[in-house]
Amino acid sequence: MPREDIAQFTIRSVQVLAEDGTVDEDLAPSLSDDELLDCYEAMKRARRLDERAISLQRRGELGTYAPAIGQEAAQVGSAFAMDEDDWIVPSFREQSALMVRETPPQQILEYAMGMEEGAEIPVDEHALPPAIPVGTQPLHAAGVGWGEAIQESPNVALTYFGDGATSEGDVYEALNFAGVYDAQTVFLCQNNRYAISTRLEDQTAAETLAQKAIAAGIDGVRVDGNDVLGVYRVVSEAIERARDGDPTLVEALTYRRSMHTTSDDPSVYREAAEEDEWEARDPIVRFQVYLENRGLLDEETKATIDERVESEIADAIDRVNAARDELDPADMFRHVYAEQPPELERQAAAFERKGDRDG
Amino acid sequence: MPREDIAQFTIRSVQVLAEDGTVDEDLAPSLSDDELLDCYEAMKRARRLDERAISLQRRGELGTYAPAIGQEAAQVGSAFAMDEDDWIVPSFREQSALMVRETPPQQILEYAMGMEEGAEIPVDEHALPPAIPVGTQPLHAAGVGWGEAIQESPNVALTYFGDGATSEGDVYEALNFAGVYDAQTVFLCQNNRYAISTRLEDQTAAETLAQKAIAAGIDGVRVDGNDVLGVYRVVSEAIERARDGDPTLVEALTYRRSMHTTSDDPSVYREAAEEDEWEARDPIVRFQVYLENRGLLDEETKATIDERVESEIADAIDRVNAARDELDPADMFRHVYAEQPPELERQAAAFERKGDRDG
Amino acid sequence: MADRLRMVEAVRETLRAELERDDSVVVYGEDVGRAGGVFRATEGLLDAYPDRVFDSPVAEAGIVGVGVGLAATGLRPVAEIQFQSFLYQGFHQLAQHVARIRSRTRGTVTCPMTIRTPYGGGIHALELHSESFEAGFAHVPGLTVVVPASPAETAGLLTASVRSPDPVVFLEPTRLYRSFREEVPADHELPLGEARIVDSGEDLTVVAWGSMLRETLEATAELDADIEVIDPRTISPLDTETIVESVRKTGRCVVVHEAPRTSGMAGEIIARITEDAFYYLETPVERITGYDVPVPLFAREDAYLPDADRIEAGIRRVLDRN
Amino acid sequence: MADRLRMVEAVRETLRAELERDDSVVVYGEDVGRAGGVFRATEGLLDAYPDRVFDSPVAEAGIVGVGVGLAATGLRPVAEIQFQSFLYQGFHQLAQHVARIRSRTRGTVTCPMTIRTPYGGGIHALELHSESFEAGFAHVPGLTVVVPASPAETAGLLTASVRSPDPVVFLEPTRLYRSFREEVPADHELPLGEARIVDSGEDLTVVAWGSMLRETLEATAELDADIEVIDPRTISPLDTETIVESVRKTGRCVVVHEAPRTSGMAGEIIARITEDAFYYLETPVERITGYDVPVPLFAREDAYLPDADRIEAGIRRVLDRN
Ligand SMILES: Cc1ncc(C[n+]2csc(CCOP(=O)(O)OP(=O)(O)O)c2C)c(N)n1
Ligand SMILES: Cc1ncc(C[n+]2csc(CCOP(=O)(O)OP(=O)(O)O)c2C)c(N)n1
Ligand SMILES: [Mg+2]
Ligand SMILES: [Mg+2]
Repeated sequence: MPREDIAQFTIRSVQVLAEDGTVDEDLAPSLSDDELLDCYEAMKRARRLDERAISLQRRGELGTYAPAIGQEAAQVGSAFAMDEDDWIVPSFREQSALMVRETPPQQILEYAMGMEEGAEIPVDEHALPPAIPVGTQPLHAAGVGWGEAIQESPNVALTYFGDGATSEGDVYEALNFAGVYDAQTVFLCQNNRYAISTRLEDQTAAETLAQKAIAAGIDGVRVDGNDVLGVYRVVSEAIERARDGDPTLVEALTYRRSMHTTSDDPSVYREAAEEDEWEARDPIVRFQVYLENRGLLDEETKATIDERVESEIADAIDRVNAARDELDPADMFRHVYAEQPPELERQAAAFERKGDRDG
Repeated sequence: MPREDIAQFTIRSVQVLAEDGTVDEDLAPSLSDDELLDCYEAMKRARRLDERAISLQRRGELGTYAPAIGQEAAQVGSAFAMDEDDWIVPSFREQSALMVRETPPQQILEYAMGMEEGAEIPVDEHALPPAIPVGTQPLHAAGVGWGEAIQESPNVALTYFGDGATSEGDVYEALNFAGVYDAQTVFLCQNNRYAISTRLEDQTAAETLAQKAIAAGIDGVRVDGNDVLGVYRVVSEAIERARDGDPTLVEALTYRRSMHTTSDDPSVYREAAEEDEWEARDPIVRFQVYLENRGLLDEETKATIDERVESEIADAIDRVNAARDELDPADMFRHVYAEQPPELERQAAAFERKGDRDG
Repeated sequence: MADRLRMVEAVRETLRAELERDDSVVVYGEDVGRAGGVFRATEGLLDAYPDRVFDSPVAEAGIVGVGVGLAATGLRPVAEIQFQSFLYQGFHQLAQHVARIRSRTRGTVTCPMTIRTPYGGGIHALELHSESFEAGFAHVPGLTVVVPASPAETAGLLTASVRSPDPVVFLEPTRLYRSFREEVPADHELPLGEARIVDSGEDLTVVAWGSMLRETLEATAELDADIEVIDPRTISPLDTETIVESVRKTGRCVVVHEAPRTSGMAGEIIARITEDAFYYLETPVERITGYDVPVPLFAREDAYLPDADRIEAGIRRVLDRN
Repeated sequence: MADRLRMVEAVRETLRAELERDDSVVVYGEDVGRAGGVFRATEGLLDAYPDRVFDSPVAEAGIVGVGVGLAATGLRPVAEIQFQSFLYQGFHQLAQHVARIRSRTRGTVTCPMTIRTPYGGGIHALELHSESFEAGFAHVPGLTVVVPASPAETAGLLTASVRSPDPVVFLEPTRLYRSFREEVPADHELPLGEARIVDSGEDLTVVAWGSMLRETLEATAELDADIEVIDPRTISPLDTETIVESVRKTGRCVVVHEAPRTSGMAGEIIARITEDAFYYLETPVERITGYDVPVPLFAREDAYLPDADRIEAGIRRVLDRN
């Protein structure tokens, strides 16, 4: 042998809907007009919820909130690619995807108001709650995808995480477990170029994040994350492969246009010029041009959608405010164990009596 | 773009000394005759220490011991490639490499007899003690290599770990940190095909372990780990690159010919036929044939080396037995903090008084 | 079952029975499959249940983390961590997810996972193969922490753990794995959260678990006093009542553990006794524990571990004080 | 310095001073560089010391683990973990290596590393941003665990931590980061391992640290009793003597912490008081603590955290008992 090339790998990137709103017809997914409009509406809803949430937070009515403005194509496109029984395993920025999966905006706001109610999973809904620790949930998704494989179910798990998360050992372990166990899992990395203030070049020397799949011996692919049709297509393909036990890491290249969370000020670490550049590449604008060009979206339809979204969110805000007022703090004792152990019972009683005897 | 290949990677494998003892002259490292013989002697010494250690353990004179029989080329070849001030960051199976770095066999036996004395690092010796938890020490090596870079020193760190270790998130984090910080580190993975009983295909879906480097954006290369000249060459090159801040993951493909540790019985999980196959590929035999063919090794030289090795080890055993008899158990209190805190002082005093008052 | 088994065999037969009883049980961990575990605690299970027993990659965060997902799909994960110290590699998954997914989701997602792991010292193993961190695990709300002390107890408590709707950290004292045999009834399930009164007595209470229970019994056998020995079995949630009642009766207490002294479980037990039995105490509670040093390598390990002598001396001191 | 600083500013100015004083100090962690830290605790340091301040990848095991290597080369790593709960991701590196490399090598390799991390609740942060696990860290021999309670204390203790030959886990109560200003002397170094008597008194001893100290002082201000308030400052190794002497004098004691009750540091402190001051106690020591539940999301967080009212009520109970 002396010197021999023994393995070769290629990372491919996909774009279906170009920045100018034109589409590659060969690659365009076959979505009906209604589906395309649903997709558009979901992106608008997500954007609007984020905007409202930011202003509620500014008025002190909400806690820390992580908007996904600019990432709607990556989230909505991928969530649309899932079947109803597929699992969503989100991080803390996935409101756009969660709403496609029919998490009501009320729950998202509840969570942002610091209420566990916002992380309740309805019976039969295949979802896990948002994971706050970066990079932990891909392992859960590997477990779900493995569990479904063990049970010979067709369901797959789709998990979301960021560019920063790829530095966590857990994410690598998740990819590796998925590879070993033929887990029915799709790993969607939204590379929005920042982990809070940290730029990609301080995160890894890897030129793409998709190539992290190679370490685990699974497929890796990049897609333009601001191209909702491209994301839909690539994730759909990945989901189909996952149903057969072949996991994929999809890197969706996008940009977080607003702050990391409402506690963050991006002007500290990035230039306005960069933000402007990405404003021009906004995923909603691009998709809108495409829909307009196809004659699917006129001013009236747009207005109807905007109004519907606006009133849904307004309703949600009313409902969550009401829910907050009825919050029972003693609830914190109720779900620690299936059955309350005596010591915890004692503590709960002490809490109710207040001051009689401490916890 | 629609679909575009954006990144390409190749994993190369190197062999200098073929199984039949012939050498690729283009790739052969320029080692003097004395160096070649030193290398041979180091391999013999390592083999013999392992054999003696196993039989001492069988007689109850040693604790759990992890022999590296079959892996001498990987360890000795790489350790020979280091400069005196380079750092060795070993796991628990690196006695062959450690002895090249002049850890006396006595210390190795002390460690195997459960004495902390075996993990003492002499002043100015650039080494860390053996890491028992799998996959933890590559991070230390990344830190050493980064620290040397910060201080603009030419020293590099060479760390050893196994195929199983590559599944640990820590190893991936180490590669990634090294890539980001241009750490002066070489990561040497001895792929001996087993992590205790676990075969490579249950460890990862990756076809090579060298490709795990791609995830971190650093170089990855495979070498025949039973070819001491190949290992020397590949690791030398990696070390030179590391001096310039380019870390490398080297996968040395080898085979653990004996048990995982003296607590392990490999016949439970692998076939004798497989072991026989690898006996034929033994790294010492191959190197011996080469040296004989080059006229460097005759029966007399072999006998001299064997005798020297034998008596060194016998001496070491005598010394360690003496050291064991003088062991002060109260020593366990002395090195927990630089200065003993009062509570620990009290516990140490209680220990000495025995029974007067407990810790 | 109903055989005379060693502890490690009780583990194995319990897992076998639970795999048989419940299709949703899956067993996985490093080397648990083809090799049957480094202590042979899972020997034969892969052959018997090839679709539900798995060798895992060497990745403890992974082993713990995938359990959350397996459980979400309706499976009942029973994972082995090869030695307790290596559960530290997955401590974040344990504390951030396994322990709290129930409370995070108001009971709508749960993680009925059992994590078995060899625990404690006394077998002259390698570095970091002899630790006991039960106090740290007990400080994480939502976890159940169990330490069995005999083969039958192991079967009973492990059965309950596998069946528990909550996550259990099941710490198996390696030193007891093969140390003695005991009759183990079939389909034996013991309640979690209930201490066992191993010996009844009036003069003094000793609280001890795992291999320290055996040392304690050796010590009390030497003593000419009427000693009550309590094995909490479940370290968390702790059965305060049994301990407190005993101390109210005896007025004297010694708590034993092999974990380092500072911030160990003895502190918690002493606090509970202080809260609920202070006025019954005739003399301060003593604790006999490991020292505040890393467990030394095995040549010095015996000096670290509390043994029957130290326990006996401690009991004598507490008995002699008035 | 010698300015009136907030706690977060005291952190920053201390780090600046240590970077200036000692070329071997390196500061790194997630977002500590260009952004100056999510709490701005490292603002301006990258500009001032561009070769010794680094943004890290999001990888806490890595952040802790590389510290062992940095230290081996003679550097003095000062790492930030963005929130205390995320130190769990690196707990194995902390317990298996950082804490014990000195004892493993009989003092020939050491790890003088400081790990700073925001700690505790009360700022209405996200899930897992409000935990306090000091008891778990204190259970690991070899670590020094510090919790400061004011800007000047922060400067003094952080200076000592950075200069310490041993690894320090430095837990910064986020709730106090910006809550008040205090005169901070220049080059202020306070001893580690020594408690501070914050208020002297004869009637009762309260032991409290971090933001619970402030709640305690609010509570004692309401009380018409002569209360001694002790801030241990160093949680481990704990200054037993100061606490025990105080309790011997007052005969009554309340221990306060916001961590969950079970297996928290109050247990350890009560055990030490039991050992060394039992016969001086007029009434059992009480503890006022967080409940044994995961810290809830912030809408319920105030119900979880001990506050001045609960502490005051607890002190009253202990004072009123006889
Ligand atoms: C384990 C862990 N470490 C650190 C943090 C603090 N933190 C929250 S978000 C974040 C950056 C995540 O970046 P990325 O993965 O790119 O996701 P993005 O925020 O861009 O969506 C960090 C460091 C955390 N939540 N969990
Ligand atoms: C963190 C951790 N997990 C598990 C173990 C138990 N263990 C010791 S060696 C080993 C296998 C290591 O395999 P590999 O990395 O291939 O190294 P090799 O033993 O083949 O040299 C395991 C699982 C350990 N020591 N540390
Ligand atoms: Mg990001
Ligand atoms: Mg191996």
